[in-house]
Amino acid sequence: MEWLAERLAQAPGLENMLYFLAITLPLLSIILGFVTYAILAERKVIGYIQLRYGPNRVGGRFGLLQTVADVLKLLIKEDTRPKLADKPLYILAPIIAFVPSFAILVAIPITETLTFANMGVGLLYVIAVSGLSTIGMVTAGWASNNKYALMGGMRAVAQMISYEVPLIMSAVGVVLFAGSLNLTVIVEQQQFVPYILLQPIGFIVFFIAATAELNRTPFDLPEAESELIAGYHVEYSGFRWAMFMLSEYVYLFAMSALITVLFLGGWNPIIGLGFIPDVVWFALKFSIVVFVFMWIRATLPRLRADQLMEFGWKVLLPVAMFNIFFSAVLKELFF
Amino acid sequence: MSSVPLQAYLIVALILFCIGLFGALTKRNTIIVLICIELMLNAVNLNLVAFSKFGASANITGQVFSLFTITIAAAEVAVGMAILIAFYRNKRTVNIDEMNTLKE
Amino acid sequence: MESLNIYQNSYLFVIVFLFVALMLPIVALSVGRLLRPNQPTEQKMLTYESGMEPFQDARVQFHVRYYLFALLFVIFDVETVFLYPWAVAYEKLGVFALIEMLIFIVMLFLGLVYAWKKKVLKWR
Amino acid sequence: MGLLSLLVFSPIVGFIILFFIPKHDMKMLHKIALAASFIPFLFGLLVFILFKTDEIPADILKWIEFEAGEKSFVIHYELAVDGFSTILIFLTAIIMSIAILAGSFHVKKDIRMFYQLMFLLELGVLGVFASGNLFLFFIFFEITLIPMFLLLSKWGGTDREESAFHYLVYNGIGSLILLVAIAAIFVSAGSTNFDTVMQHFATNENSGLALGIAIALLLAFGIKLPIFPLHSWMVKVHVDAPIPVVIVHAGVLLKIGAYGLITFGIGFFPVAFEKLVLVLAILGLVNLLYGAYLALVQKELRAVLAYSSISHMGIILLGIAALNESGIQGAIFQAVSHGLIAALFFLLVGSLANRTNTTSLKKLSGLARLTPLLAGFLLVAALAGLGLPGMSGFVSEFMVFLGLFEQLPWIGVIGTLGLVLTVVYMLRVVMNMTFGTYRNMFGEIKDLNVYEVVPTLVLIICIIGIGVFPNIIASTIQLTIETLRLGIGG
Amino acid sequence: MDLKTLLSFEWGMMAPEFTILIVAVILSLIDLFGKDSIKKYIPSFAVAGIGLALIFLLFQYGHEEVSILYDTYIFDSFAFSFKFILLIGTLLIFFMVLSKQKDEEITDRGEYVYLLLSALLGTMMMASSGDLITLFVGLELLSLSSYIMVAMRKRNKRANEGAMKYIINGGIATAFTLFGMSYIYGISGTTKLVDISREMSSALGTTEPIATVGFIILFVGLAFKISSVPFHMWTPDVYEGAATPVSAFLSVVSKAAGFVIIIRLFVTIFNTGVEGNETLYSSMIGFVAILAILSMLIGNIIALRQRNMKRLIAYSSIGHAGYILIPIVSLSAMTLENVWFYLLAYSFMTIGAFMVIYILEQSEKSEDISIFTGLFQRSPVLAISMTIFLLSLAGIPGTAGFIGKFNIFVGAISADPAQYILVGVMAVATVISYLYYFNILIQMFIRQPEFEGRRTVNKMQAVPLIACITGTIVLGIFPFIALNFFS
Repeated sequence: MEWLAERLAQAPGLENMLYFLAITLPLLSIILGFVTYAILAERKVIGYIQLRYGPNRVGGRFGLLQTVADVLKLLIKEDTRPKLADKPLYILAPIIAFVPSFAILVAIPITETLTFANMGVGLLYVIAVSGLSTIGMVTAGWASNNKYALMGGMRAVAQMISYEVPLIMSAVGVVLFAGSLNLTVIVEQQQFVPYILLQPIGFIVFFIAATAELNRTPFDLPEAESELIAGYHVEYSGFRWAMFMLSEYVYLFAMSALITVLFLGGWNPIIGLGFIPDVVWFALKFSIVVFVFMWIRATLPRLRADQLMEFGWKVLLPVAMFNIFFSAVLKELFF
Repeated sequence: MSSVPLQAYLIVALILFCIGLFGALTKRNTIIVLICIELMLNAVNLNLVAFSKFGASANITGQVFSLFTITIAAAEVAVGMAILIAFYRNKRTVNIDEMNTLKE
Repeated sequence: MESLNIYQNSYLFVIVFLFVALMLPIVALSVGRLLRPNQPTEQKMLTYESGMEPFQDARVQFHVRYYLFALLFVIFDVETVFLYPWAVAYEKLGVFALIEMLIFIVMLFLGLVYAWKKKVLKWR
Repeated sequence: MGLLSLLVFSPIVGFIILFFIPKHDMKMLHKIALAASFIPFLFGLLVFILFKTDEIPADILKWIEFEAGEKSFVIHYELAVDGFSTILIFLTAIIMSIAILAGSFHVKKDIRMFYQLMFLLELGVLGVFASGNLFLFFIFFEITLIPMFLLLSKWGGTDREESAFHYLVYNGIGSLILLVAIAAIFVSAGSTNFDTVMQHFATNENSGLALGIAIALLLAFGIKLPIFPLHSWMVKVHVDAPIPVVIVHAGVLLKIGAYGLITFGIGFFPVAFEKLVLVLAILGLVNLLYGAYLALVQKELRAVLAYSSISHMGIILLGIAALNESGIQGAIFQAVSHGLIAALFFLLVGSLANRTNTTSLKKLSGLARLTPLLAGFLLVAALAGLGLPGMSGFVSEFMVFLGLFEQLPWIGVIGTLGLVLTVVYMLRVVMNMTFGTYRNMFGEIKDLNVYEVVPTLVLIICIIGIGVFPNIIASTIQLTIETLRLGIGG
Repeated sequence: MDLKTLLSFEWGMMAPEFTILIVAVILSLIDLFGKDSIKKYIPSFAVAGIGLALIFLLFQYGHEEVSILYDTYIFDSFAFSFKFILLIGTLLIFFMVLSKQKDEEITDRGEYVYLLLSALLGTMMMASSGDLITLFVGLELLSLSSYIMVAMRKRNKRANEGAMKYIINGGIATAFTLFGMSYIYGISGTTKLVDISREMSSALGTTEPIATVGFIILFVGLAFKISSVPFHMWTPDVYEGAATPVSAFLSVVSKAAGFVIIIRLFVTIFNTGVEGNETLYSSMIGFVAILAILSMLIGNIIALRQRNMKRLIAYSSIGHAGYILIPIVSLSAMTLENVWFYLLAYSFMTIGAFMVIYILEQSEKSEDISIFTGLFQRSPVLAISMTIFLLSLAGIPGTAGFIGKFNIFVGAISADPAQYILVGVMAVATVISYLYYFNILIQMFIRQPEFEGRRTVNKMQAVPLIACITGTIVLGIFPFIALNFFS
């Protein structure tokens, strides 16, 4: 991967762009693969936790081809669109939802050399762009012209913006210690001590807020099947629906990667285990985060709407504020 | 990829500002008017940042200024929305033409 | 020069990513068009409402609480704009910045308390 | 607090005392008001007598100071009188008492407020004549505006509010032009004291500025006087205002214009006024002839008197235009004499209107049979108005035309035409009214009672007194004339 | 910046600002957590706070010029004297607020009070800031608080509408101000006023067009704040919609703040030129003069047609804005003094007039001019007070308004070149204004009352009235008190 770093150092131009495209397309397939198997893994993990088997028909004992089959099914499924829907927005909504979740990935450094965009304001970029996916949801809800969809969309917005504030604030602690917004620098700073140890409160807040941002249980109200059928994407079918699914899991990928980078030290090995390659370390930490997300989903019940909102504003936000102050004092005193 | 001259930024900002002004003065829907005002303020931000980066004596102050601008723009929108909600509660409309209780 | 190149390349990369992210749904949907059937009927095109005939306009007025939270978000989200530069530059600024930001956070917190006390944070 | 301050603020006494009288006790109000009006009268008399014997000390207090860079502008509170203003102050005091006495016949509603406003008006007028600098002059000048406005709009005739606003707009414009002029003088001279300003403009030759200010002063005081194209408000006031107010207005307020033109206009800017002589003369001529002509065709007695006032003011203008000793002397005489005559006229017209409920010339005729005293006095007033020798009007007109023939003989020749016209309209009006055919239209009406005769007699005595012994005034204004003559260079 | 430099600043100079800030915060806490028995006294606490700030300010009288926080905060005589007006004006308005014990329409009385305080804080920051950023932040603190205060009567449609118009117009004006500021920053590369003026004084060369554009845009934005024509559209609607004390605040304190910022910016930034060179300000003076002329004429002419009292005062305030622009056009040594004196006089007379309207509006439930009919019979006290305020507004001698006008005349004529045209227009405008001011006099003294019963003035209402009358008369008869205080 050394050549990527070299390429980055060269003067920008059309040539570079083609190179970058050449990197992006494999990455896309990796991501798609991840999504495919993350869905499967989630089903399996939840299954095992709940003492079930999960999918085990297609693709052998572990149902390895189950999701592939699902995707194929979605591809050839009829695409219906309600007559009352707002056509342009209806078509645009899944794209709006997907693009930002994928665009986040560009800023996340996987290893020291496997870094796509080494931006000075990487963290800010991630946070800013991730906020855009909300628009996709509310657009979908609005465009469907369906009561459930609209309510799901509104709830999604309310929830995501409510948890975005503590999410951003809890990251301030990390920035404070690292003294930079550059994600690569942040990882390098964690060479010895990952920030999860210095920022336990920040990590917890960030993790909870991330769960809410991802609309995952226990914060999956926007798509609560029993209350809102399926939330904002109730009218979508076929591959359009698949785009929402895709964006959700890509976003999961991105968030897990971000947590890895911010709190778990990214590619940095545990001291003494440096012989294992960086990529593996990253994958390992990343997998743990993803697993925890799944674990939580399998374990916790869904919150009520009022509990959800009030938890965000009355607990997480003050704690996040306190964390900033606490971190600043800590830093002033000991570093 | 040569660097873009300062004038280009200024012209873009000016165009943005004019579009925003035009919208703010002609649009019927109050929310769109508020968005147009945001547009004008963002034109200012563009100006400030451009000057701060490429100006005759470039320094960081412009960016700091733009931070303040962003914040205050947000506060303005927040207040605007709040007033609009109160207005909507009473009159069931957000149309600017309906604001005619006050006459000359 | 190198750092400038990295800087510009990074954003080039962002553009490439955006392009790819845009192309994926477009390509997938276009390909899917060739594969999937398309036989719209009156019933299929009806808005879904748990099997009932849809009634009333779906675009109901949003409850006012949504706006309240939107306002809160706008305010708090933007205030964090000040926190990031401060956090980045904290090492160089010293005690003064600590005190100043402490005041800032206390003010912010007061705002939150205000909203709390005025029962804005209640999801009614 | 000097004598002049006491004089100027003495009407306040009446103003305050009236607050303690019950609103509905009419008789008491009349009495107290009349009594209170003698306080300023006594002070006026004292000033008049003292001025004859020795100079009256000016009241001076440092008041406002502007610091403007290296310049510093100081305004004093200062009251001072010269001959001309002494006479006008005395005139004011007399006419005010008469007007307040007349109030008891003519004012029916809200008497207390009426008298209070009259006292305020008196304060303003006295202040105008007694001020020792332009700033103070302006302040009092503006103060007259408000009571006049309210008096007009509350107690006036049918179109009272319209007339009041007419009055307000014209006089407002005039006063603001005056204010601008004063500000310009102030900036240029650094002070508004009369002597300082006079010396400043005598030594500093800034002809453009001086001419500008002179024109501004002409406009400002021309509205007040009034000069021909700016006169419409004055006719309305004369027709609509209640009798006591008209008495004061025609008797005193119009004289502020003459006072301003002579004291400030000629006093400060003789050179600039020399350039305006022809304009002034033509304006005066127009006033004289146009006023007389219109007076000739009016059907309302009060309108006739209004236009006759305009015509008489033309004589003042002609006197000023003459720009020599006798002209100015004549103008001053005319100011005083017209004040007395106009007051007399309106006093009688008021009594007449009270009895007949009309002032239409068609209806009034042959009054000599019914009310011989009233008719007789009206005749006297008319004779005084047309300038019969032996009365004050003759002296003033004689001196004006004496001056005028010396300077602008052709204007003088045409001007005499105006005098002839005056005789014609005065006699037309009064002769028909008194000796015309008697038609019994008004039933039984009483002749003048003693409260009406006394003020009438006082006025007539003054008129004849000045006519016979013009030296009463001439000696008083001697010094003023001397000063003015120095400026004119004649 | 280390602690040592921090402590080396003379923080005491900011005592008035700190007082207001702390009082506002404490009051908001009381409002949130206090018992109802304490909450009742919130306006009184605010009055005490402003009084304290005023005392602190007066202690600084004659203090030498100080600038702290690297020229961001300037204390000079200019800041001192204008802060004095701002504090006095707000104090009077608080007396107005206090005079009405129960308010059916404004339920959030606590907010009302500390929004007023925060708006005041904004104006004070503007008065003594030496940096574009703090200037702007102060301006917005004022603006945002005002927007909310106008909208405070939540159930009132006119208030909603007024507030909506205010915020839309205000937002556009803010954008203009900022756009102008961004150009100024672009040319000079700094936001400190001192540095900007130094940069501006050197030859501008090719950047002069940008400076001119910046000047005009900036002035347009600020002209909104002082509601000068043609940026006055919001004024009558907002004044009518807002609660009367808020209208008074907008017309006095907010306007004074607008003039403060205009003087700070234009007179300091643009008016420093190389010796013998024409400054940018002097070349743009025609533009300002046209605004002044238009404001004077249009404001006063449209006021003739108004029947709603608050709209009438609104249009008259537009005219007064035009008057105050005259000294700014005719720059001389007297400019500051004239603006200051006129604003002081204006605050007394306008707040007084608003107070009378406020009292009548409560008893008659109307804002029409007919509330004044026969007032002299129904309540001589109110009638005479209103007469004094109206005469002062019209500029009749014996009142503060006259001295203010005379000062402006003298200043404009003594300027170089003398502004005779402006003075003439001002004279004409004043005469026009006589018509509607005296029309109210006629209503009060001549017309028969349309409302029954006598109106009394209670103690709380008497306080602001007496204060305003005293101010108007004393400044009218003894103007040297204020003038000496200024210099």
